Amino acid sequence: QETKVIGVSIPAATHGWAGGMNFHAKETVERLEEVYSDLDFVLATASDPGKQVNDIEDMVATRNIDALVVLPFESDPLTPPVQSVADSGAWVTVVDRGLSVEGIKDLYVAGDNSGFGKVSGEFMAQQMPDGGDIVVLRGIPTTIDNERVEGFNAAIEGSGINVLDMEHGNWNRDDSFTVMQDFLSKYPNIDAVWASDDDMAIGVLAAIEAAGRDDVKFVLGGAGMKEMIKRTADGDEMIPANVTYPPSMIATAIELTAVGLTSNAPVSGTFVIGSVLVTQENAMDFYYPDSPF
Amino acid sequence: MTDVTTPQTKSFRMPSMSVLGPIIALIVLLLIGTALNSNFLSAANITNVLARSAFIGIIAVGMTFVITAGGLDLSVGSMAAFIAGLMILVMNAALPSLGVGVPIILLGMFTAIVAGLLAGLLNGFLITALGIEAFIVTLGSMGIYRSLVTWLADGGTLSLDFGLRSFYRPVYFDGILGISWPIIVFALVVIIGEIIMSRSVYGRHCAATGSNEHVAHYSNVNVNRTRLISYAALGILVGIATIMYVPRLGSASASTGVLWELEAIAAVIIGGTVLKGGFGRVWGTVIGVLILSLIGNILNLTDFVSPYLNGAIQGIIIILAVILQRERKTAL
Amino acid sequence: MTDVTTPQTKSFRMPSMSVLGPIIALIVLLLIGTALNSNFLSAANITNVLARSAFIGIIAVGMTFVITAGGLDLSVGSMAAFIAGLMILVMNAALPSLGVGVPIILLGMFTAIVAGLLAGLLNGFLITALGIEAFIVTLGSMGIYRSLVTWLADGGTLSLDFGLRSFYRPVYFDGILGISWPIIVFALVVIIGEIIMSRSVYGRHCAATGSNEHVAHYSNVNVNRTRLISYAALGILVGIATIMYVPRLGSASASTGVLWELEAIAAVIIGGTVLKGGFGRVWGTVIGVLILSLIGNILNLTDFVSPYLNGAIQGIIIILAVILQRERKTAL
Amino acid sequence: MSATPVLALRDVSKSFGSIEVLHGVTLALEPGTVHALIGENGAGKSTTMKIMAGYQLPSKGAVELDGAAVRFDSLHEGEMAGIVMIHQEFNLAEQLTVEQNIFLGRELKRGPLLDKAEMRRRTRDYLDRVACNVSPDALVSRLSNSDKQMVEIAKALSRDARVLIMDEPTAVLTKRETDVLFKLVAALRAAGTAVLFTSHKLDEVAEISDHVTIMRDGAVVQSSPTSEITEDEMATAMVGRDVSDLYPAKPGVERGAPEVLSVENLSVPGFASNVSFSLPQGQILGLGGLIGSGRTEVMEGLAALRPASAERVTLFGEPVRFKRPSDAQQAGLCYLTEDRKLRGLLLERGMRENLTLQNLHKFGGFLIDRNAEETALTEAIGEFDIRAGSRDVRVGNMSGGNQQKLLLAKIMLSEPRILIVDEPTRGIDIGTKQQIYAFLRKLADQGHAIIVITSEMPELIGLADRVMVMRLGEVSGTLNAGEITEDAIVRLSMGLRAEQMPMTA
Ligand SMILES: Nc1ncnc2c1ncn2[C@@H]1O[C@H](COP(=O)(O)OP(=O)(O)OP(=O)(O)O)[C@@H](O)[C@H]1O
Ligand SMILES: Nc1ncnc2c1ncn2[C@@H]1O[C@H](COP(=O)(O)OP(=O)(O)OP(=O)(O)O)[C@@H](O)[C@H]1O
Ligand SMILES: [Mg+2]
Ligand SMILES: [Mg+2]
Repeated sequence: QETKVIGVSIPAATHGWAGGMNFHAKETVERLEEVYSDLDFVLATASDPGKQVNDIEDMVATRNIDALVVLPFESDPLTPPVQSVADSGAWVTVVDRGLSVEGIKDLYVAGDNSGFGKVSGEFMAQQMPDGGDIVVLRGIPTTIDNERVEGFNAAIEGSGINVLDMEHGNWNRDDSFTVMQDFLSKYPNIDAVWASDDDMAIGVLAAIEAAGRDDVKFVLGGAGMKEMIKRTADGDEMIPANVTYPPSMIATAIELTAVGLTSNAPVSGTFVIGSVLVTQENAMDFYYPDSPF
Repeated sequence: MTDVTTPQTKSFRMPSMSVLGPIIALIVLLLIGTALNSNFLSAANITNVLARSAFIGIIAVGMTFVITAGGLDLSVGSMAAFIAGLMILVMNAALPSLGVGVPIILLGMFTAIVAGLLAGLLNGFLITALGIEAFIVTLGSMGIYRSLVTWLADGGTLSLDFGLRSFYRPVYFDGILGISWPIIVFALVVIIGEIIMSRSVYGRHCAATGSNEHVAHYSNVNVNRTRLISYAALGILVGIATIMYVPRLGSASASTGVLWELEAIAAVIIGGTVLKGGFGRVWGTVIGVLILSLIGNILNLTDFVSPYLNGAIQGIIIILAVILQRERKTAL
Repeated sequence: MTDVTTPQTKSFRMPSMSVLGPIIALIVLLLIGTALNSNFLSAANITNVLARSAFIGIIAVGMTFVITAGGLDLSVGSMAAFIAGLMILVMNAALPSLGVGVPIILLGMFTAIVAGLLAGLLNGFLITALGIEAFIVTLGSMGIYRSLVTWLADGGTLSLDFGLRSFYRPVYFDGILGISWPIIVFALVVIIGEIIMSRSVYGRHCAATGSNEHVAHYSNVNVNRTRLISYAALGILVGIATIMYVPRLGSASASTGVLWELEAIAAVIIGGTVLKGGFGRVWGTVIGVLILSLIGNILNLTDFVSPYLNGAIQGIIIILAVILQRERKTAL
Repeated sequence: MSATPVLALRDVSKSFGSIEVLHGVTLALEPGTVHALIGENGAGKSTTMKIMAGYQLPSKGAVELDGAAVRFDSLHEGEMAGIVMIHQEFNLAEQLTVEQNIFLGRELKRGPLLDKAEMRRRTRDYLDRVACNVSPDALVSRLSNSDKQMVEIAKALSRDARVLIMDEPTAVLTKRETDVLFKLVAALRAAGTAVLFTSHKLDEVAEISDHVTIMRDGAVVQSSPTSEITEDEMATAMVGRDVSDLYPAKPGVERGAPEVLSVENLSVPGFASNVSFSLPQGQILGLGGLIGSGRTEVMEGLAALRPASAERVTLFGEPVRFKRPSDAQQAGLCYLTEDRKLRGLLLERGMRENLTLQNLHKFGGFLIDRNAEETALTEAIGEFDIRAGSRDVRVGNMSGGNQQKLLLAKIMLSEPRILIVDEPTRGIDIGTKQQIYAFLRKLADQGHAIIVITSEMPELIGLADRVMVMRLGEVSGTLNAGEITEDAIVRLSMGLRAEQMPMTA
């Protein structure tokens, strides 16, 4: 029986969420290689879209991949190369970010970035029925970040919530710490913070704690980092909730692709992994102590 | 006293390690690749590696001149991103009036080259006319171009109109006689660069300027102009690289061209050009670029190493490639 | 015979622009900050800015010596990330046996300093004993350390045990007499560095080595040892910076310390140290670090510019700060 | 001649690669004597000295210290043994101060820190001993060549040497500074130090040395007490022919020769102001003055090598304005720098690239014709008698004098009609000097005009048709054919105007 090759191309672990996603990809690949004797995996991580295109080209040219699981660094630049993989007859699974052209992918395991923003915004509005002043930390300037912020803005529209300031914390703890310190210097009263990511939330919390400010009622992160989920579950008032954006969606995609290649079970279509609000009540359902993220 | 008035008969001498080193490193990498994967030497893979080397390669040829003339340019990566963004904006904007066709492509190419030239001239002007350290000027302009492209793209991605992209795509993927355009352009740039560097007046002036600018000045070499031209040429080459880059990915964003500057400089130095200036060789730079591309390619051929460690392998090979070309350490 | 060479009576001279330049740039920034935001000069904000400058600052002091001695180190950012990761791993591993307390903190500090020393020695060894270009060696080790920390963290984040973190936290946030530890340590490093640079034999040897290594060699200066020590000292300082860094957020990941190397080098050059070596000043480096920190701080405190353009503003200010200190361009 | 030599070479040979440059040199230095080593450019004097001081190891033969063979594996060992050398090329770190250079490698400390006050005080002492009044805190890069040389000498003094080796110490010194140096040397001799020095100024050799060793082509050809040999004999032994007519005859420019260059009120900010002079065809104009009087700067300003302004400059009757040095070159005016190491030659490069650097346009508009370059090099080697071990030697490895010849060849390639040469014979042996003087005169006879900046009094007197003297950035006077005497030149350079001195500026 012929060995089939699945190529997995993902962005490198340059921030917390991507790190978690890298972990899950690696772990799933290792596990599936044991399970399926007739499957071979190629895992490549890329630090920029150009490098990711290189990786995909290499997979096609030298590894004869039968399927490609790709989490595009950015949608637009990755569309043509993934399209040519599809044209060559290989199976294509796209994860998280959709491609710019319809009809390329066989399977789409979708994250929902504007949903992520929307859920976050709705939670904010609900937590502050009388409105209030908040600051927002944004991620690395990308389409993902834009979609999240748009979703968020739409959700808080008319709620009386006033966004004092937005600045990029680049999904980075150190950057968000610095930005939050400066926000605290700048604004004598901040009611809440939308940190939009758990890595950034950690930096924000450290800055607030260091400044000894008690005007900030809570910080909303996102993506479901295990430490943050734990604190929500423990009833930490500063972290009343979280919004999921599970990095393990890559595992779903790889696993489904493996199933698709090795069995007759139908796996094509779109599989939306929605962003869910996590509060103290349901937090333990989202707590994976063994995950690195 | 030996008589030196008559040219000595050119006897055959072993090329020095500084010449052989990069070549040996490249051959070793090729052997490793071939051993690891039977498809490594396939036309498709070779084409891929060469074509993708073209961007950095074209830039690195320009960087060779800048470094030889005693300069440095850290801004090329973000300059490329900025030019790509600008080119896309211009082409998208002209689409309604020009329509899909050759003119709009030419407009895009023109934009890229002019933008590159201007960006290079700006760097060169600040460095030569105002006399500021090249490291600082280009670190500054690196931040500026990176910001500008983020701003142009509104934090997201600037994408070429899809119809336009299909029309423009052949510029990256097609070619003549089965050799794709980026490879052809890269080869041309290299050949012209090598000739200029080793046989032209300008190449000599670059080396003299980088070797000792006072001597160059007293030899009536226009030091500032030599430097300025090197930056301007690098800018134009960044523009040309971008012309090849845009049809490949059809978009530009804040993450386009990140770290290209370090890669280009590394390629130049691996190739044997002296970082402090005064000596450069374009063919060496090509080998440096190929070595760097091959490392990435070979790492994708195997599953031996954790992808987390790719960077470490790259680092080690870069250092080894340079150790190879070290002459026996001369006593001070 | 009358003495006709113009006698140089020591009269009071205005300090040159190369001395005044960075100071003026700093003062201008302080004025701008004060004008834009009333909280700018508050104790809290000043403390924030100084404390966060401390990491880069401590590293930049070491970088001043390396650059003065004619070297360069691109690996400091990833070295810091790697050391932070290692320190966290060691402390977490020792927790069951040592428990939360001073010994485990000391163990962590010891780990950081030894790791820094070894990393610095490795860079220095490759550069001096093997005679490889510093740019290449440290570009290589930059990739290596960055990979290693990603690998240690399994792609994610290494976090200090929570209990331990609370215990260690005061090392960043507390201090004596209202001055936090990072600021105190930074100040100490600066004072010692300035004394070594300007008043010690070693400082002179660094300058001589960077100015002309042959002359230094002929004058019985051990050029290689001088360079090696500068890299080792930089490694130790990276270790010290990491000791201050870890208690702040208690974590390390692949994104820790990214671009610190460029920031440190920029600070050194803004401060007036000569990139090609031969002349360095530690106090200038401090001003350079403060300028860089203040730019970020001021941009965060104001809303004038799109955050996308922060990088552009930074770039422009860096260039301006260096233009300021330019002497009237001397004829070649 | 009975004491044991403190330092000696016994049958020393030295090869660089396959080329042997010293062949069995034997030389002994005795305490309390001054030993002169003379020879043509490239004869191997510097190499001999470097081997004695431990800067280089001999390929064959032995270095003997106090009669016992030694092997200095590092410079430090040589210096520990009390041997100090001043190099032909400056050995100072340009970015450091005078004091930092003098104490480099042997800094004084008080506790763990530098004792700057004491070092500065001693530096001033040393500088006083060599009558050099630069500040200890001055950056070396800002010093004139002669000051640098005095700093080198002060640095050597600070080392308390048993053996002091000086490679052409006087090449960049003025008469006055040379006198100071010789007083010092006399004092050292009296104190028992062995001194070895080289010079191409044979009068100096005769004046100060006790013993002369003459080298030719890497071997010692004669060694005898100075009292037993005349200057002429020295020259003949060195060069292998008679060099008594050092200076060519001055033909005297006929009145009414067309004026080729006239300069009115040329000012170089910071260095010189209102310099005016004119130059007829076929004349050699000598430019005298003390070091630091701004001669170099005026001529560099004229050649547009540094910012300068002039009311009017006419060249061959045409008013000109040079924006760049290449404009001047195109118009036929070329300047040869006095500083061959920092401004003249690319030391890392070979002879060919250096030779043609200034005139690459003559070897092809865009691409360079290498064969034409090689031919030009062959011609230059022949014409200027450039002697280097091999044709593709690194210029930095050539002997000082041969570098200077290469520099001359380089400038002559531009075929200047007006040639300004700044200290053209610095470090050149007497035989070659004669050739260079003849060459300059031949150029003048062909109708070129030449300006020679020189600090060598005999050269001014012997070579120039007319002498202009500068002082503190201004022209202090001009001497016509009959008036050129040492006394008149000295008076003008010191600013003492004798009443009857005609002023024809
Ligand atoms: N490092 C070196 N490599 C190759 N050749 C060398 C080196 N050093 C000296 N030479 C050669 O040795 C010969 C003797 O040189 P040296 O400098 O000793 O001459 P010199 O007598 O001092 O001449 P000058 O009067 O011009 O200073 C020259 O031909 C020179 O080119
Ligand atoms: N780059 C420089 N920066 C500052 N001062 C300088 C510089 N170059 C030269 N000088 C100073 O300018 C003065 C004049 O220079 P220089 O000695 O070249 O004059 P000169 O009359 O041509 O003498 P000579 O040609 O005999 O050396 C000197 O005192 C020197 O110290
Ligand atoms: Mg010599
Ligand atoms: Mg002069």
